[in-house]
Amino acid sequence: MPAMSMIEAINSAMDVLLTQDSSVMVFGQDVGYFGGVFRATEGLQHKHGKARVFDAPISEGGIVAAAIGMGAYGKRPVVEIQFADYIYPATDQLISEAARLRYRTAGEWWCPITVRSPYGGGIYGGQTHSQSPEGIFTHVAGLKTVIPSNPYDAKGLLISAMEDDDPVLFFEPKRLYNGPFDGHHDRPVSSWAGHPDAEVPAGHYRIPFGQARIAREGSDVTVLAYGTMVHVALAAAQETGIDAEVIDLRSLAPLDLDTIVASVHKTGRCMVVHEATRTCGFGAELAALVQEHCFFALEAPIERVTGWDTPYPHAFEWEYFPGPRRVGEALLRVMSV
Amino acid sequence: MPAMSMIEAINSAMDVLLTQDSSVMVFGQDVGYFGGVFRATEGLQHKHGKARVFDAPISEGGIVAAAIGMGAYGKRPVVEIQFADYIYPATDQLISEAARLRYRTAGEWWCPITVRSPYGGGIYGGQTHSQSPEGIFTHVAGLKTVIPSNPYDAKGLLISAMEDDDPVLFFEPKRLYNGPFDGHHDRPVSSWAGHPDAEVPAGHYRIPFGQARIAREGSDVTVLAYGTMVHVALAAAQETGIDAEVIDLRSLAPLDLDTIVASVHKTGRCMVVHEATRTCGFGAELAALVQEHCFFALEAPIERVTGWDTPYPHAFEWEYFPGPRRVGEALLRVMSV
Amino acid sequence: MNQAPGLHVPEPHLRPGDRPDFSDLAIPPAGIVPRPAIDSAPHDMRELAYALIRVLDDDGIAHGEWHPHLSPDRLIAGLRAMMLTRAYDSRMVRVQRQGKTSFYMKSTGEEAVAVAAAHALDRADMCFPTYRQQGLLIARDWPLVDMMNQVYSNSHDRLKGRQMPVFYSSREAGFFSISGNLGTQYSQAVGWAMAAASDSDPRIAAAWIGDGATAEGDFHYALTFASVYQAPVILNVVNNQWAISSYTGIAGSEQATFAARGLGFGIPALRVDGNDFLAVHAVTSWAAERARAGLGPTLIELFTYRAEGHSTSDDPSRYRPVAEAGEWPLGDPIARLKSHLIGLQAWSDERHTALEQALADEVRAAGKEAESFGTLQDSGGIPPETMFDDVYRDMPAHLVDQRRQAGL
Amino acid sequence: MNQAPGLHVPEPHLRPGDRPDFSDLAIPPAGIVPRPAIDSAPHDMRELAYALIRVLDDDGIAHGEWHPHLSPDRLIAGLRAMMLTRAYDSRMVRVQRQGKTSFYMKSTGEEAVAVAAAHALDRADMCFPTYRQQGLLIARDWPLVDMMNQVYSNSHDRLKGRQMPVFYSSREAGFFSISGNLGTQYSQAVGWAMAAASDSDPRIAAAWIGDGATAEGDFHYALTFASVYQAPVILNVVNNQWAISSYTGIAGSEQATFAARGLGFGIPALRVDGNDFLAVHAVTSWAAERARAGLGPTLIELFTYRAEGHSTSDDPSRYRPVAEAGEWPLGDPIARLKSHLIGLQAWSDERHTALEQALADEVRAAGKEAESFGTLQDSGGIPPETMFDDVYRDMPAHLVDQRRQAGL
Ligand SMILES: Cc1ncc(C[n+]2csc(CCOP(=O)(O)OP(=O)(O)O)c2C)c(N)n1
Ligand SMILES: Cc1ncc(C[n+]2csc(CCOP(=O)(O)OP(=O)(O)O)c2C)c(N)n1
Ligand SMILES: [Mg+2]
Ligand SMILES: [Mg+2]
Repeated sequence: MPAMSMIEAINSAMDVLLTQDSSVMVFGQDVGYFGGVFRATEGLQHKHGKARVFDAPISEGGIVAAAIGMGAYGKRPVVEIQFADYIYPATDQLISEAARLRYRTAGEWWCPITVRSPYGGGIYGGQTHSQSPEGIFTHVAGLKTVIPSNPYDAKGLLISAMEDDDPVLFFEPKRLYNGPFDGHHDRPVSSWAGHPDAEVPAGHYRIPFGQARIAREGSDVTVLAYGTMVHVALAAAQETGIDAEVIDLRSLAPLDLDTIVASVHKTGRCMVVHEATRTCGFGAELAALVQEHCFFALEAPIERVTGWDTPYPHAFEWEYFPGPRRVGEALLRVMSV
Repeated sequence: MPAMSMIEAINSAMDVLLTQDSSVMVFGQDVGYFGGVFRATEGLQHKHGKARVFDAPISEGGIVAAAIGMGAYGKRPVVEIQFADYIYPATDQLISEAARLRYRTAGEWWCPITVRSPYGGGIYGGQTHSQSPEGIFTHVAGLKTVIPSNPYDAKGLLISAMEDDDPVLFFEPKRLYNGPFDGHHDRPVSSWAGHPDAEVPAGHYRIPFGQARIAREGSDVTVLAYGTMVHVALAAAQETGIDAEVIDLRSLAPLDLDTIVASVHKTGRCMVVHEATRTCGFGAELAALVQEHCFFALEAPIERVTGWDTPYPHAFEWEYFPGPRRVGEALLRVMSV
Repeated sequence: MNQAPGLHVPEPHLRPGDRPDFSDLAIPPAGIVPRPAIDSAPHDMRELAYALIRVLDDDGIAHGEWHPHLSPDRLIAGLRAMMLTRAYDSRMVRVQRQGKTSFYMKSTGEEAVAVAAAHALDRADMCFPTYRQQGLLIARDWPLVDMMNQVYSNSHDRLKGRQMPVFYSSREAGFFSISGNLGTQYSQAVGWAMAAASDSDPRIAAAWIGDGATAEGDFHYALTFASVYQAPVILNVVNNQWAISSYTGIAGSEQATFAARGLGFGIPALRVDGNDFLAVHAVTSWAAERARAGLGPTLIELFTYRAEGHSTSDDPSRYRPVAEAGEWPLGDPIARLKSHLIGLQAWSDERHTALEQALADEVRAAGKEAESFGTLQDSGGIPPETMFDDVYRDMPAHLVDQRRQAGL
Repeated sequence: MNQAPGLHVPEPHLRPGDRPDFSDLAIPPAGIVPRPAIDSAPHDMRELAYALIRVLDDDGIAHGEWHPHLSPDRLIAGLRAMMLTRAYDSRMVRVQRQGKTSFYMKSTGEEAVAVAAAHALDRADMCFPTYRQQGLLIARDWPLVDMMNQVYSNSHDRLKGRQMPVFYSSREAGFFSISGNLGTQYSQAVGWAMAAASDSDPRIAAAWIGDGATAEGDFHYALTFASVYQAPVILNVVNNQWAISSYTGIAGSEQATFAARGLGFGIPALRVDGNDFLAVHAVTSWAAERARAGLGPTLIELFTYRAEGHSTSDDPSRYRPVAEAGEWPLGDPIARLKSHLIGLQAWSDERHTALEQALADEVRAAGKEAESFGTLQDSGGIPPETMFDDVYRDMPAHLVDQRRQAGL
């Protein structure tokens, strides 16, 4: 099996479906000839032609609108929003249209679109190239939200997204594109080469939504994470020596509540980690659900370790980023109750 | 003191500030000559002139953008988004601009705008005239979100919003405009006349943000609510005979956490009620905070009684609306633990 | 240095109490605007964006190059669909007033906009309308009962009571689901057309938007994408001169026509008398031919007048002279086509009255049938548990759970 | 019936490996475009949206009605500001390559766009620029050290390290905070201008947007609001023919000019040689006069060429011929103004070289000073606890709490 970086795995998912399914169309800013600012679509236009893989105007609203129209026609469009921070001009088309089309027509029309977008910090992108807006969209009935943490999952989940008949937001942790990253920004960068989750089949496979992955089994405390934070949580568990069970949610909507509840019932403690701002982030929903479903099993309050409730500041991204130190301290706090 | 409906109180707040502060400008769709589809700006153009109170194009993004520019100039613009369901085209200007302008310039520029918008269901408005999108915006650092539940608060909070130097989303429970409403949609409508909270001073007064109101003192369980749901919660308490402490949050951001925590410490139980869809709604944040701060005081899981995770269906709005029956049942459930 | 003279806020000339007066409206004679070949260079057709294409004159006589020379049968079919639309509208407003549903929106005075377009398009072409193009469904012979079921949210409503009245959807009739959010369909239509083009599908898309809603971003996205990818789409702007209470000046009409918006994108743009069935038919055919020939998009501004309130929630007497509608100089599309047909000796007052009666009966019968399936107030016909369906293709666990919590 | 011939996707003529070739670009001679009176009717000026206003010919000689007849001193001041902008840019790219900051964006080849505009506007007029109009600050004599402090996010950065490099802000210099979100400033500028108009303030607003970003909704909002309220604003479109890797055809330039976008709103629109200091100065003055006289907005398309990469993160050799920039037929704005001044005998090669040297020294000295306040990598100068400030005017309780949790 070839070792792939996450960006290669994402590229491969699109390549496989462009090859298999003539209804797949891929477009977005700079995705055509150039292959995307992060190279996610590199080579795809050359291979599949410019009527199927092409550049789009700088108009996120128009891109999503066009995708919805293509979906109504019978296509399976996959669009790229260059940075998740730039998804907001498409909010109306996503929330009012993509999310509701099936419902408002009782299934007469639907919206089989995938919206890919790099999210998260760690590349000195400042407040407009670092955001994690997933919590805005997980509030919206009708949307699915998926966030992979490694190449293998990225490809399998992206294929599921593209084959899904409902609109899927596929947020890609940009800091993981070229290597796993545990939040130790001051250590040498590592690559995916040799990482077990970078063994990626060349062909078609799916990872279904709503099935979390237990990234690390443990008995002390359940840590709920996704994307980059899975790696941070693993590092924190190792560094603190706390036997944390780290759950990689993979899809936030639909959510694998069963796996979460079973784990918390086992450990009696829970912590949520995400990079997004805290207030009303997805961690709030996780905390609310866990206390609803595991109230009598909980021995300590559920902690949230998150980005602060500020924009992502350029010069202080490592103070902002919830790295292994902060996660580790929270683990110790949760265990100390 | 004159008795005012909520719509009159809102009108009065704008009237008072238009009179006192020449930098106030009011605009939005149909707000000028016509006085607004809900009559919130009735008479204001006639009184204050069409250069200060005027109609705007059907362009929510443009309206908010223009307001931000006017704010940068030194004005205090108050804009109306005709229904909260139509705020999405303005998302980028609200999230990327209004919310971040002060931060990104370290205070060199700021955004003293108020965005008024009717929200919530109960008028057979279907899925595009009934939404409660507050939970999307409370996730965004830099925005304030305020929701009044009665005429007195509406005026005092709106004046605070207009005088605030930060951007405020002021969501108005449209079902309360002309009378209190406890969710018994099959009973005769009542008007604000005679209601104690409809005694509204004619002149200037403020209600500060971040100060919740205890709408009903009680010792059994703390019910957190805002807007229309305050009245529903009060009805449910009365109908079930459960001695609930009903807290009217008034401002969601900033949030009066102290009052909430004190109440839950007293009652040992907590419930959250809102009309918005459940997942990642503001109730998730409230539940997360309460379990964080009151873990050892809690005797039962925190329940959320909310709109379902579907769009608001036209024909089933009363099945969707979390009315007094559902809130009452939840009260009984919470008390039975 | 001059001082800026205050903020300019457009204002209609007339307000309630004023005498209706359209004397400052320059209406060019019918028949004078040339009809270019469909493959003329866009820059040679710019003047059409400022013209007003009219075929029928005030006496109902057809003139000029745009005269579509339709057979009397086809004209009568058009007349019938417009009359049926009007009869349908007037019944539905009546039942709304009776409390049998929550809301309604008429298209009175604008029937030609939808009906003539439907007759000029192929049945398989895809329409992305607003709430005011019910005439498309009617012209495509979509059953009135089905439309009424939607308005009533009754047990036979295919949309299961999910949408407000008039927010129809019919895949079979090529009528895209109406959205409550203005403008969104416009840019979606372009995506549909791009997909069709990429399949070399001969079908084209047509979209409609109101003058007021052109201010939304989606209007701009649609023009941008249509121009960049030369999508086979007809972009119609229905300029009925009013949004809700705000007149078309607030949408930008003081400084330019809406058709002119196409010029900035090199999109050929036509401005047409929207109350002239023949003219609307002709321009739509021309635009459809262009699209099908791979010549790209066309923008059409349909100049008309919203003769009644915005919706049943609106009272136009609060913001404009009540009698204005009756004075609209471009008249009524039904009356104008009728007089044209009578001039052709293909129609008569008697046949007209008889048809009017027959259509009223048809609508009444349909209404009875629809009401037998329930109305909004007494529905109960739709199983309430269906409100949890169709959020996703497969119901996720949390919705199964919520349905259970709802006791449904 | 014809079949639609597949989806049209615009493509630049040339890709890496091809020989640069601008021979299909029709460049009209300098001086031929008439300069209308500022109060001419917009519909009489439509052709200006398709023209190309040029003052300087290829030999640096000024021609025609748009010749602004500026004194040699003012021209030299313009030349100096453009040269300083270039010197500044080149140093900042160098320090970025050295790892002293994260990112940089040059304006090479486009210096006239910002500098000539700044010189034509009043100092009190308010600018809403993009990241590529650093020339505005420099032309307004804003201290380079202050700009560098921002680029370095160092201890003297007035923005406290919150923004990516080049996202300057200066209230004092009338330079609005740069946003990373494309387009947003354009519609805000119109709001600012509306406010100014409502106060009968003689100040006007000017906004800039890139050709690529015109596809955003904000561009449309800006044109709509500017037209409806006749706001005193100059709306500049900097058509440097590239977004990041996508050329201007993807933004719609195959079918029309960007200036033509103004026509749909009745906004007078000028298309100008953006590398011609005199022409940019002249059109900006004309537009400013219009705005100040209460005649409303003007749209200006500045036709130029992005001579270098989009930013330090970009490598244009991946998508266009490397040598293209050198072949750009409208030349380099600095070289052109220099040769004009030499033609006037107000300048010489020697003075030019001396000035170049002096400016390089000035930039170097500023760089030293700025670096003495730290760079991104060694900063630490800004107290980290300040990252919790300015989210709101007054810090709310939850942020006080989070700051404490952060141990700051
Ligand atoms: C995004 C959005 N904003 C506002 C509204 C409220 N609204 C509904 S119809 C309407 C007026 C539309 O006017 P126009 O586009 O001219 O269409 P017409 O009703 O005249 O056919 C308004 C403001 C809405 N439905 N959606
Ligand atoms: C809303 C948004 N979408 C996408 C981007 C990413 N992006 C940054 S610059 C750029 C290209 C802009 O091109 P243009 O407007 O022509 O300006 P230029 O760089 O040529 O001056 C893109 C796509 C962004 N910053 N904001
Ligand atoms: Mg209209
Ligand atoms: Mg550009």
